[in-house]
Amino acid sequence: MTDWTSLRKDFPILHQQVHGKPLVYFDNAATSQKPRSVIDALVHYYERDNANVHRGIHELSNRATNAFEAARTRSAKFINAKSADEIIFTRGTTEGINLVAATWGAKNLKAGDVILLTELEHHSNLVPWQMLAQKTGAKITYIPVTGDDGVLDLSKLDSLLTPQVKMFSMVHISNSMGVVNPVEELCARARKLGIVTLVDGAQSAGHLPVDVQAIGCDFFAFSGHKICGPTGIGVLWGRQEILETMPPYQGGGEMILSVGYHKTEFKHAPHRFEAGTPDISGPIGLHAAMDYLDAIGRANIWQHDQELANYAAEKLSALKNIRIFGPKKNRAGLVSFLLKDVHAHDVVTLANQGGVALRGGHHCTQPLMHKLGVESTARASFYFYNTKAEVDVFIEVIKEIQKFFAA
Amino acid sequence: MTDWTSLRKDFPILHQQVHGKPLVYFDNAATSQKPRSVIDALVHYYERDNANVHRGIHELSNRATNAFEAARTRSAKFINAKSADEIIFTRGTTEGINLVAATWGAKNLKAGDVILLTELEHHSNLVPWQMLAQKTGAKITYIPVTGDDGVLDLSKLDSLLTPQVKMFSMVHISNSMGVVNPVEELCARARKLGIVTLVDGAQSAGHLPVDVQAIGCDFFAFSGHKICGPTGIGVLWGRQEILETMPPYQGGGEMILSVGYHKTEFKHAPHRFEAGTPDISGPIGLHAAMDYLDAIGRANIWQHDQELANYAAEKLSALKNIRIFGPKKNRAGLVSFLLKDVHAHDVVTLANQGGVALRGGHHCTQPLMHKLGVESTARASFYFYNTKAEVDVFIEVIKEIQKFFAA
Amino acid sequence: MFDDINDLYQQVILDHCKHPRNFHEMPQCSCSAQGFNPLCGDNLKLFLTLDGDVIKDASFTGSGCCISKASASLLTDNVKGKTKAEAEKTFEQVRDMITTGTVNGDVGKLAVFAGVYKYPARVKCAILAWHALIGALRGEAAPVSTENEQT
Amino acid sequence: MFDDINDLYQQVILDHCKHPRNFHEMPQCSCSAQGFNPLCGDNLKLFLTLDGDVIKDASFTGSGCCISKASASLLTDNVKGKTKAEAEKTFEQVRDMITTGTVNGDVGKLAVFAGVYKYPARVKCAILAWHALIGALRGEAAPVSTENEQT
Ligand SMILES: Cc1ncc(COP(=O)(O)O)c(C=O)c1O
Ligand SMILES: Cc1ncc(COP(=O)(O)O)c(C=O)c1O
Ligand code: FES
Ligand code: FES
Repeated sequence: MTDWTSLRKDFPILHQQVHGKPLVYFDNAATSQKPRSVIDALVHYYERDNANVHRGIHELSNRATNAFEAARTRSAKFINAKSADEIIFTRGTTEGINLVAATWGAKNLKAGDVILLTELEHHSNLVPWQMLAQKTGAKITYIPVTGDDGVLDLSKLDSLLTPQVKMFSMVHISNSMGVVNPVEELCARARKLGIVTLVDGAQSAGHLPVDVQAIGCDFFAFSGHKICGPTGIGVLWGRQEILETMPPYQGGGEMILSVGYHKTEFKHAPHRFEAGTPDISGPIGLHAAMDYLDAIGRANIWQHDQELANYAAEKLSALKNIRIFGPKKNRAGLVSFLLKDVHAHDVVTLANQGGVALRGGHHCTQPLMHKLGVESTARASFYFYNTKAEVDVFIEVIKEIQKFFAA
Repeated sequence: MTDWTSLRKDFPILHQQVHGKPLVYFDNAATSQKPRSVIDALVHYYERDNANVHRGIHELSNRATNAFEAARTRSAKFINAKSADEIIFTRGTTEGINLVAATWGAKNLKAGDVILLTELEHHSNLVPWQMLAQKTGAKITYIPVTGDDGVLDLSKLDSLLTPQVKMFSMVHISNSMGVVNPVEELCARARKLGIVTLVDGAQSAGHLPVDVQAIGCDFFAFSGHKICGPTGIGVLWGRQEILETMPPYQGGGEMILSVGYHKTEFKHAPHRFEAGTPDISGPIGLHAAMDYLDAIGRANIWQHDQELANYAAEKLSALKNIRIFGPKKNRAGLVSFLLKDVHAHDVVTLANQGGVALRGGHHCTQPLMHKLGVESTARASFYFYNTKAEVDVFIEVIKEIQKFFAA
Repeated sequence: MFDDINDLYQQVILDHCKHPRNFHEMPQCSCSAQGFNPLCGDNLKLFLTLDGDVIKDASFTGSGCCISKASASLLTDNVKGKTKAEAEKTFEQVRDMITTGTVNGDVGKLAVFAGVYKYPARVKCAILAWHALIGALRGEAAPVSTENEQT
Repeated sequence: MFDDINDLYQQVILDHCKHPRNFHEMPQCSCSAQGFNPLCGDNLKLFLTLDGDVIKDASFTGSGCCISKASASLLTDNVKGKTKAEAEKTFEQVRDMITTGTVNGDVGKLAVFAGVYKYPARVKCAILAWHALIGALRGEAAPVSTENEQT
């Protein structure tokens, strides 16, 4: 049995007070906190091994290169990629999706083609495709959600999977609804029609076991900062056969085989897609984060996440004048909600006064909010270092907020 | 008087041995080392303030946002930008130049237009333009270098500044030759003809005082990791009037005003150009680095850099069978050289055995190498924490290498 | 439970947010403008009826939080009877107060917003209606956004 | 001064790099291939004269470091008289040795490269000529690059 409470000792940031109350950090879908081992990995790198990678021959450069490439191998293992050559380091999920849109997309999409998305998508899985559609004349279609539960209406899928669809990009776990999409099934349906698939794993990668080969997608993108890693680093995984057909993204050092004033040859994946000096401490910190998560076990983490979310959803449902979003079954580790006549941002400001860090707003899913007829929601999102006792504090705080605005 | 030797105490990494010899780190043009204050800033952020920025209302998010935006203001001051809104955070110099090529370039360049570069350019200031030229049909022309001294032949400038030139992008300090280009003069010449200018400040920003308004360029790009900051963060400065005309780069969260399923509006600069969760600890570490550098004073640092480089060049010149690159006057803080009949990589491998970290290769200036008739050079590059005593060790090591291969 | 929250949610603010004054459309207005807060996605529309240079009537509609609603409500009360120039001056006082906490001159009831500067994420809320006011007075067609408000 | 450097620059290697054997073009060769090391930009060309399945003669040209030159020099000596299959087998032995330090079977003089694995940045140098050999034997037209060599 995992001793969840004792894991909290590994997170220095959790042990502080906000407005005189113990911090209850429930904004994990926005970003996660970092264990000591990740912070130490960064410090160790900068205190012992820092150097530029790849082209160096001296000792520090060897160490930095080894650590950097070991992080690539570790990332491949983290999502069960076939080879480390399929791992491209990015700034985060957003850059990963942009990279695919700008390289694979620009090469393969033309006027009349269709990009299929879902109504659940985060702006990061909407805007790059909108920009690509604008450039190429491709069209975007959406799988609709059924309502406040945020579940996709898959009865529409047959009619949406037309021969014009070239790319099907979908979120794995919705950051505003907590819905888990059946990505294996969706990718299998797409694959039968030769449609390329991308899974936005921003909310899933660090929360449940991920096997990209089992999912059967072509691309999978996630962010380090949401899975206990440093800010500014993420991973784009792509199937090797597809990566090899893609033109480069950014140009510069490290991604070339040879450069002339008028002719240049590019490296293969993954280096073709990593121009310039990369973030080096980022992957090294991410490596430590992946080790940390897998020592706990992501299946374990997923169970804990879900328990907290179900518990919170249940307690909230017992309150009056509240609207709760998200699925009845298989809820991921977060709950979005709205108090009647109290704006989400007022909820968050007051919760903060009670030491509880929530997020309010459209959660970068503005079109979904509009579809559900709201501007914003308040959201509590959990991770393995959160506890039931914290959920109890949160519920008390919400009750107080209701009182405050009712009075 | 600055006590340069005592500054070394601030750099934990410098106090180690390599192959039983004290580390002499002369690979500063590739990347710099980090003072304790920068490492501490990262640790402090992750231990106390880590949260996602901009959309958060809770305490940690406020602190993170404040620290992140304070770094933007600090960066503006570092290069004397008019406003913090002109500061775009990037992964580094390479991404900054790619951003300009992909946004300003894609919008403004067409077949027949000319991009003017110099033969000194780093791959990061070559390849993005080559890719843009390929896409748009624009042409690239080069200001030639005169020879091993790496100085530009400005007598050719008049004939190169044709009405077709739309962009003139130039390196401030050459990373392989140590030449300082007269960027004020070059930008003034370009401005008279309405040509947009970009200065690659990767090697200059942390080594001498930089004032983008005095330089008179339109864009200025640099990397944090080369100026005592963390890896993975850099700055692109752009003149506000130009930034306002540019289409977005990557799409996603944070860079939008409002998103619909079919219509989206973008923010103004700088946020328009920063999609997704940014690297947050990066700018915070960079802020500490800028404070550290300016406490020493960049004019001071420049003088120290030059003294070491001149001293090293002079000592090397006294050796036989050596070819030295770079200018006779006003050499920046580095020396490239070649020993007769000894490959640069053999020099670097042996130097490493003597504790001295050099770089060998084309230094991402492959076309320049070919022009000079070499494949590679060995390079010693200095920073303020290096000492004359270290140069003496380096010279001894080079002599031993000559002996080793002569025997 | 919420110890020091009263410098933000003062009684007057709570009152105006629960019972906003002048909360209606104004079909025959002289001018109107929309304010948009990209941080939350909230929209607010401000209507003015002018008599020459003088604001005779003001009202607003739209969605928003307690702070933005109370701010719009108090604004509409405040500017009635003011000249355009006086209203612009009040805008500047209010903006300085909301962003720095310092009140220059007498702002009357609007002083209840002096605590907002301690809540940087809420500064845009308090200023939203005022941006819409300026947009209306200056006849700006596009929605005015708080995007570049320094917080 | 360079204490443990001799496991890399063994006497045999220094000798072959200073006096490379078979260092010339071979205009009437049966096949040839170019090897390219993107890490340093060095190029090396390998020439083979075959008699049926047997390598009768081998030579090389090009620029490179001490390690790559010595490796090419020793390679050309080594493969003379071998069948194609034998040469391929030697390639595999050499690659394993250079990347891991473990020598499987007898590689003769080539054993001097057993220390290279300790210098990851130089593995590509030692293997460059061998990649060119394989390129020539398999009739590859494009230059063979060490880009994806695991180091
Ligand atoms: C002159 C010059 N330009 C551009 C770059 C690219 O910088 P980065 O790799 O940090 O993007 C470098 C770094 O090597 C450089 O020296
Ligand atoms: C579902 C989803 N997709 C994409 C993203 C974007 O990730 P990042 O901002 O790290 O690029 C997020 C993060 O908020 C997310 O929750
Ligand atoms: S939260 Fe939208 S205006 Fe206050
Ligand atoms: S350094 Fe080029 S082959 Fe060894």
